[in-house]
Amino acid sequence: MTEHILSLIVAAPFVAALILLFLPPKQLGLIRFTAAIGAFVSLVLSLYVAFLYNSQAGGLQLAEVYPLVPSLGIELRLAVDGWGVSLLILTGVIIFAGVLASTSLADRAKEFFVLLLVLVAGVFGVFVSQDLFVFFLFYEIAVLPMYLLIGIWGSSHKVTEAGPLRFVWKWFDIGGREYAAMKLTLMLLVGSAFILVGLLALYFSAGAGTFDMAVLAKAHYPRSLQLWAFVLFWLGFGSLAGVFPFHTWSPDGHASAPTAVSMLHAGVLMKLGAFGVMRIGMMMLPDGARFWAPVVGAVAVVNVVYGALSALSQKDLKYIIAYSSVSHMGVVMLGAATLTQSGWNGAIYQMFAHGIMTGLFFALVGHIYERAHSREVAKMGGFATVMPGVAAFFTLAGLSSLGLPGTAGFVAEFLVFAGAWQSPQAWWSLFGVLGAFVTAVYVLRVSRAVFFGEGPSPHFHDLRDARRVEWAPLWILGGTLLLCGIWPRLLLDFIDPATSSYLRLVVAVAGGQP
Amino acid sequence: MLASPVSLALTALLAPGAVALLLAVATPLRNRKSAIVLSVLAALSSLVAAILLVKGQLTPTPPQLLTVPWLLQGGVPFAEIGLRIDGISASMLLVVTFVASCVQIFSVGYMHDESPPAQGRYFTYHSLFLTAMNILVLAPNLLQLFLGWELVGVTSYLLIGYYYRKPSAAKAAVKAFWVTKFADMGLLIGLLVLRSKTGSFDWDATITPQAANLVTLLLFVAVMGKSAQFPLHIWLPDAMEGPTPVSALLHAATMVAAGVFLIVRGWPLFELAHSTRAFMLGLGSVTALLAATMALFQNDIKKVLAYSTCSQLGYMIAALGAGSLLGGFFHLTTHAFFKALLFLGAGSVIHAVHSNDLRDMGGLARKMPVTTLTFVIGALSLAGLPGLAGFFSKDLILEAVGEHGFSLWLVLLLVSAFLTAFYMGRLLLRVFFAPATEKSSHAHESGGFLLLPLGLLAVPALATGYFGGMFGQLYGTAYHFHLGNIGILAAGLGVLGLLLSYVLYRHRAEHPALLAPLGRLIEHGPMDRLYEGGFHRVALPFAALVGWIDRYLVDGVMNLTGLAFIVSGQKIRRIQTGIATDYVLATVGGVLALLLYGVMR
Amino acid sequence: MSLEMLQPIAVELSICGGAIVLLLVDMYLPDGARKHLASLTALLLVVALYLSTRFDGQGAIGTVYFGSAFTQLCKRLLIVATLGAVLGGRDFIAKVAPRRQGEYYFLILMCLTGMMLLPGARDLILLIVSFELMGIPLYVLTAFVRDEASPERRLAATKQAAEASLKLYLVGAASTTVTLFGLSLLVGGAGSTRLDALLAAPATPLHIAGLLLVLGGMGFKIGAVPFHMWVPDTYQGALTPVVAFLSVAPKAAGMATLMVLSVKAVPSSIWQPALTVLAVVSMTVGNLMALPQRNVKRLLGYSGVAQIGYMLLALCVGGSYALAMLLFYLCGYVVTNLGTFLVVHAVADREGDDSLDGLSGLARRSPWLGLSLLMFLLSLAGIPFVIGFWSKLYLFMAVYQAGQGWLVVVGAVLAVVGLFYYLQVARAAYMVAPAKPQPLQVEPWLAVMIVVCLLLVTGLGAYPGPLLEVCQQAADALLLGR
Amino acid sequence: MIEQVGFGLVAGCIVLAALLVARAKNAIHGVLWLGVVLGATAVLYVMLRAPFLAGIQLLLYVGGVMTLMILGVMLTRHDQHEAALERKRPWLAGVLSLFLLGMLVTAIQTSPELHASEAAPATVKDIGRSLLTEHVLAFEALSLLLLATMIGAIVLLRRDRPDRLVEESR
Amino acid sequence: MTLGLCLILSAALFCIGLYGLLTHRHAIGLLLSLELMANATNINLIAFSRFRGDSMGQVFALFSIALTVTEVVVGLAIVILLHRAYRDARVGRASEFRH
Repeated sequence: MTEHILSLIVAAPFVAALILLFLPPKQLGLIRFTAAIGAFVSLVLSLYVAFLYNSQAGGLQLAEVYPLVPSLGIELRLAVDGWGVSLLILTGVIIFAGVLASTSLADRAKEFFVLLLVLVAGVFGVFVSQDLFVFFLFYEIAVLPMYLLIGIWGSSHKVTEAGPLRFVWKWFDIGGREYAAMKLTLMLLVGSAFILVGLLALYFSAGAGTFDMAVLAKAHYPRSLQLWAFVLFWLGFGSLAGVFPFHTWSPDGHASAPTAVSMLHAGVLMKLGAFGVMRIGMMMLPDGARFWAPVVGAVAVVNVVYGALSALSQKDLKYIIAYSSVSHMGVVMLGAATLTQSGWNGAIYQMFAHGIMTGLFFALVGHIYERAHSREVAKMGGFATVMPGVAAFFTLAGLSSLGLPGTAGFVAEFLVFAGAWQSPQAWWSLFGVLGAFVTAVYVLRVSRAVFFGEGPSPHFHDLRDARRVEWAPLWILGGTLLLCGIWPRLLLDFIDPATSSYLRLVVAVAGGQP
Repeated sequence: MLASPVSLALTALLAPGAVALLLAVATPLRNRKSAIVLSVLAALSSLVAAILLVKGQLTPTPPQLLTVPWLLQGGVPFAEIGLRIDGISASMLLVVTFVASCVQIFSVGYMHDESPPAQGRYFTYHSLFLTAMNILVLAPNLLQLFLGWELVGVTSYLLIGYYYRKPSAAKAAVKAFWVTKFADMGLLIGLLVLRSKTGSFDWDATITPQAANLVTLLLFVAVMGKSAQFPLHIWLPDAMEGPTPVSALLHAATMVAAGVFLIVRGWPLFELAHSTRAFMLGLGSVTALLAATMALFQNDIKKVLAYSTCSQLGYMIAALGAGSLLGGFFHLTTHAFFKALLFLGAGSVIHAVHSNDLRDMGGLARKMPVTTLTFVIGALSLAGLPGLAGFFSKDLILEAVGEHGFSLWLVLLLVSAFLTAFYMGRLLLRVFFAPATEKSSHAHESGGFLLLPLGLLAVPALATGYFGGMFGQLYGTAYHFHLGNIGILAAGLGVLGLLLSYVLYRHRAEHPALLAPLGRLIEHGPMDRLYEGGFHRVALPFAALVGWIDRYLVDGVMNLTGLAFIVSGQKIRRIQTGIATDYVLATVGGVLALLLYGVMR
Repeated sequence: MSLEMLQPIAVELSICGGAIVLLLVDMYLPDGARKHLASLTALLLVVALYLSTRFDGQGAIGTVYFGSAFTQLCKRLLIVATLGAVLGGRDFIAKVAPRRQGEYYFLILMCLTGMMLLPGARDLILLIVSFELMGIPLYVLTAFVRDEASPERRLAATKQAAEASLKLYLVGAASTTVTLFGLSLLVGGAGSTRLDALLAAPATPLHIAGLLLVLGGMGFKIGAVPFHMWVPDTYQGALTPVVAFLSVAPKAAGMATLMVLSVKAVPSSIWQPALTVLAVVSMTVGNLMALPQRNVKRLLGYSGVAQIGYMLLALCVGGSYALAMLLFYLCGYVVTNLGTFLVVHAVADREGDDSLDGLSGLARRSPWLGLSLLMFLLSLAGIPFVIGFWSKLYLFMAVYQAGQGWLVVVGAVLAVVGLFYYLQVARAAYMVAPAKPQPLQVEPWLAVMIVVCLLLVTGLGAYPGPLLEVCQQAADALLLGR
Repeated sequence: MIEQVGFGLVAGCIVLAALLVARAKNAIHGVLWLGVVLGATAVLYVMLRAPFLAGIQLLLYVGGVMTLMILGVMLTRHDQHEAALERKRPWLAGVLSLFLLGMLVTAIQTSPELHASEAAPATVKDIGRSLLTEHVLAFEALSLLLLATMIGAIVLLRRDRPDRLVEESR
Repeated sequence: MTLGLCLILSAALFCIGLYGLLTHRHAIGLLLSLELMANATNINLIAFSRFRGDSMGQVFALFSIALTVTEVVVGLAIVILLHRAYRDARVGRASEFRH
């Protein structure tokens, strides 16, 4: 089992999905139980990978290779590095929490969990693939089920028709869940189209006849190719990472998506994008990365501040959280753009931290929405009286989001800002810090508006605190958030060696930073 | 010694930490009296550990360090956390744990009427606060200090918002967090600068004076927020929305003093940074005066004390700015005791009267003798009456400021000293000696849980001044008391202030006509209005604009792109007329185009 | 001419022989037993498929025919496509044209014979006759009128069929005439009807004009823009099983012929730029025009136009690798499109509604059908783990390798546009509440064929290697053989 | 000389009659003028030393196709006075046709001219041999095509249920 | 009489047929125009046969004639079907499917 652990971890959710496919759709309890078991197995396996991985030795471990399309040199080449380990754990935690948070879902539950688990299989696949092509394959698998997940189980909301481009409103059902699903899918797949072209560019330019990422990373690409191909990867993967201005799918998508999907999408999927930019774009194309880093960083800074300000202006609870994701993914991209050890450590750490944090957020918002049947912040107030537990976890997530020490968010942001300060563009970190402050403003504002004040208006008669199994995701996510905030080396011990070896590929002068 | 300093420090840190964690996780424990017992026990054990630590530090020992790598960078530690035990941390720990213990005991009585879960929450927050404060105090470097700094900020937020149903409390909590968080940006950036200049987060690394100026200036921005210096003081009066013991602990004795403690800890840096210190001196003096002025016009007993806290913090900052480490820190210590005492006394009064308003009080001296006695001790100590703790520390500060000759700042501070006595006199008169009102007539002396801490705190408020030598030893600076001209002047001003207040407010509540316009101005709250205006008129509209741009322009362009495809599809499909001959025409057209291409090539 | 010489066309012979037997059997069958004709046809096709493995099909017949791995692949593909259409439409045809089943299957087999001769034809006369043998039955098949009980409905059915076939016929006949005219110029210039003679002939203006006229005619066969105009209308009007057949087999045959011509008869410099333009225009126009469609068959028609554009992309690149990828794409397209149309057939013809609304709630009414449709749509859009992904990917690889990176960008972006309308169909099936709640019944053979397509689409999607090898061999055979 | 004049006459006849076909308002007239074109073409074949083809032309076209066409016209008579359903585009059609003609003539002019071969004209025997040897496959396919055409035409026009004629539904 | 002249004649015939194809509304007229165009093909083939002095052109012409005939037969059948449906053989009537 140990030598096949990685294929096992990819296969586990997939197998669970297959089993689900053959269950009778009426047996909700059985379906939920099976899905939860599948997710739990994934979580356990991801932790087991972390256990097996020797963080002292670093590098790629637990490798498996199976030929897939020999004529093109495509292999199912699985191995995991320190980055992968942390992100596997993230995925495991989020999916388990996500499935537990969806236990109240009853409509077409079987299909829901099947799609969810397929998606997770894709995510796992991305994090363990060492074959560029298979990486892309899994990437696509992770992106696509989203269309149905949002389109079928999502929710719609009203959007005011305004702005100079309001004539567009006639054509789209803006605010509708199907609109959101379609927009998300199309924007992400335009990104994939870019990625595909970049991928082919690498494959043919390297001329090694293989998609093995280690080989491709060692190949020398002409500078001109590096420059344009990097842009392809940046924008391609970046569209999933919510890079400005290709982030606009994110608010609509996350706001419309059902709870578990928002958790998974904002929590894990957006990370695939940033992971791709770093793992493929930057590592394969160091010249391109160095050339474009100032632009990438500047755009990331825009993301951070712009996303936070946009969040401040929102009136819909889910939109606020969604925009916060845009802002926080900006931090990830900022870390990546620094091309420094702590910047990259921070980027990966922020992926983890933001994943957990936003997962917690969406789980809570989902609970609130389910009980309040509204997402309008202005109508809420005093919810803490009836749902103190939710309020507490919301505060925790909010604190992590604004980078409070003791939560994972701080470690991540601190590393990123430190990295930015070491990079040639030190001013980035000023804006990063400013973004964190604006985050504090909107997070506390919304938490005050929702939870503080005299008890909720009688309009909300259905409110109650979390119950029984509903607590589980909150505790898991909240606990992880604190644990990784208090003792960051739980993850950093994995991340740091990987970063060192990867950074050496990108920055010619090793140890060029203090 | 029974225990090593490290294990003592760990005990001080982990006892409340473990309790906080336990109470946070175990709801059943939290919702019962067990929360109170655990929390108080933890605070007491911290206190014991702190006492033992201080005892150990009285004999000169090198600082004890215990650090572990916390963040990594390329396999080497990037940041460390741990413990640093020296005189400064030990004495601060003592102050913190002592006041915290007193306040927690006081709270047992004060919060008695709250529901058990609410009490559990309250004591959980307290344990959390104590943990955070201990993290801060025992920090071996500025990074960990920052960690604790932020954590106490959060507990402050939580505790101010303890009565979250009250909109004003909720607002105050958020406001406090925003203002301090805004200031903390300076600290965070300062840390980054420090790290890039020295390669570590330690405060005693070698650094150029220029860099030191930059770093300390950034750090001082955070201090301004946390220690409520003008113009970032606005959150502190609002923070009085929290339960009174909280005000005593966080917003008077310990947390707000963390700013001063930061400067004390970072003294090696600040010592080099002359520009920063000059700024500190000025700002501290100005704050001291302004806050004292404002305190005069408050009708809320807690707000008077809050402004007084601001003012006294200004003293400490000014002292440090003037270069007197001992003055700043000593005043911090004495202030912690007497201000906590004052707040708890105020709490006792409020508990009895069920009102914060001075106008509802009066004549309590006879009804609440113990409270009155202790409160008067605190007030006089604050007013700088010779012989009491406040007198010694304040004298130290004024001496330090006056050391370089007569300056504007010295005048400001002296005026503040006068005003301090003046408003404290007013307070005492209104609360205890004025004629009883309807509300205060039913008041009666508080119970043992409330009085015991008052008594405990009254002792150091009285006597700390005589232990200056001990503190000097702990900080590594010599302390010799000598009464200079300035000290006499200050004492005289204090007495004068008390007398004047007696004259002015003995028989009436209103301010004299001369002061009335100033009072109206202060009631108006010009600073608050400025900030709120800035937030509501500038920041929010700007955010709304950004949000609008995102939704309707950026996203609009994305939608427009999609629309362009659909519309072009709609347009192109018109060529499919449905008439077969048109199809033939298209085919022929295609062939002709191909032929035309053939001719062209 | 000995019998061994006929070995390369043994499969064709068996099929046309079988067709004639079928016609004879039909004469003596009672009305009620006619639906077994479909089974007979299917049996015949299976036998032919078996024969294609027994005979290696390699070798030449004089100068006019050359069998190779390439023709083998094409033939098998065509047989499979036909088999799917025949079995999938079996019950429907038996219902709507009970007394014309004999002719129906005969014509399909004739069409198949013509198509199967095409990839091996190395002589223009054989080529054009085979084209007509393919085309004439299609005109008739699209004109099949449903039997309807009420006169009004029968009239409506007649109108539909007449319009569908008229449009196919007029454009087709015009194209054939143009092709013939072009061929006359070519033949005159080269002095021979052999393909290799065309390649060797001097490139006089007349010769070039002839080649381009032929390209125009070929454009009709595959339905490339602007020769595609018949496609949506005919798809919409004709019976769905016929469309299922029409949308895959003739296009595959046409594409195979185009490959043969471009490799064996035309200097690449003449067609290549024109093909590039045709490819881009087809992709763009096909995808864009499909966007606003509400009728599924029509939508799929435009989608087919776009798919052809992708294939032309590979054709204009040329070379062994690109041709192999083109063949792979073709295989994927045939299986996927057939499956799609069969699902549409199963739903639309049962409900009498071939608009998107007819599909609404399909996933609830029949989860398996919904899943199949989804998979086919994803395959058409080029999404991983279904064959269409590999198709597009390989094709793009080939195009990229030939240095046409910009074509890949255009193609990939347009593929996303394509995804928009494919997802519209998926949306109807998955997100819209069903108009009728009751489960959908599917005839057994139709279900079997859909499942076969589904298995092929997903199976080859999961493990495309072997098919890729076969395609590569076929492409090499085409390039290296005669 | 005579050859030239003959060609000129025949060519003029063909073009003129073809124009009348193309511009015919009445389908019957069109068919008849088409007959003239086909007949004149047969004459041209003879002049081009292809008498066999001329015969075939007369048999198949004039004999077969013309008859079919007339039949078709008879079967599809309709009210002549109905309003036009679609735009005619004589100008566009003319321009396109002339454009095509221009391109073709340019191509013809710029291609190398072939001089009349003095070889003996192909005989029926040559044609027959070619049909049955080299092109036998195509020939067989053609026979299948004719069969399919026949079956197709029948199945298209056969009425399965004579009792329910379309006409009756009106 | 040269090959060029014959080809030009055939080109002219083809273009006239094309003109007819584009202008006729009646289905029969379209078929007639197609016949003209097909005839142009045959003239080409026979002319080439004459000037090249081989039989190949004639053989092709034979096939071409046969193909044309089959097309016409099926075409007429479709036209009659059209007429049955619409009582009108003008192709513009059948325009239910569009856009």
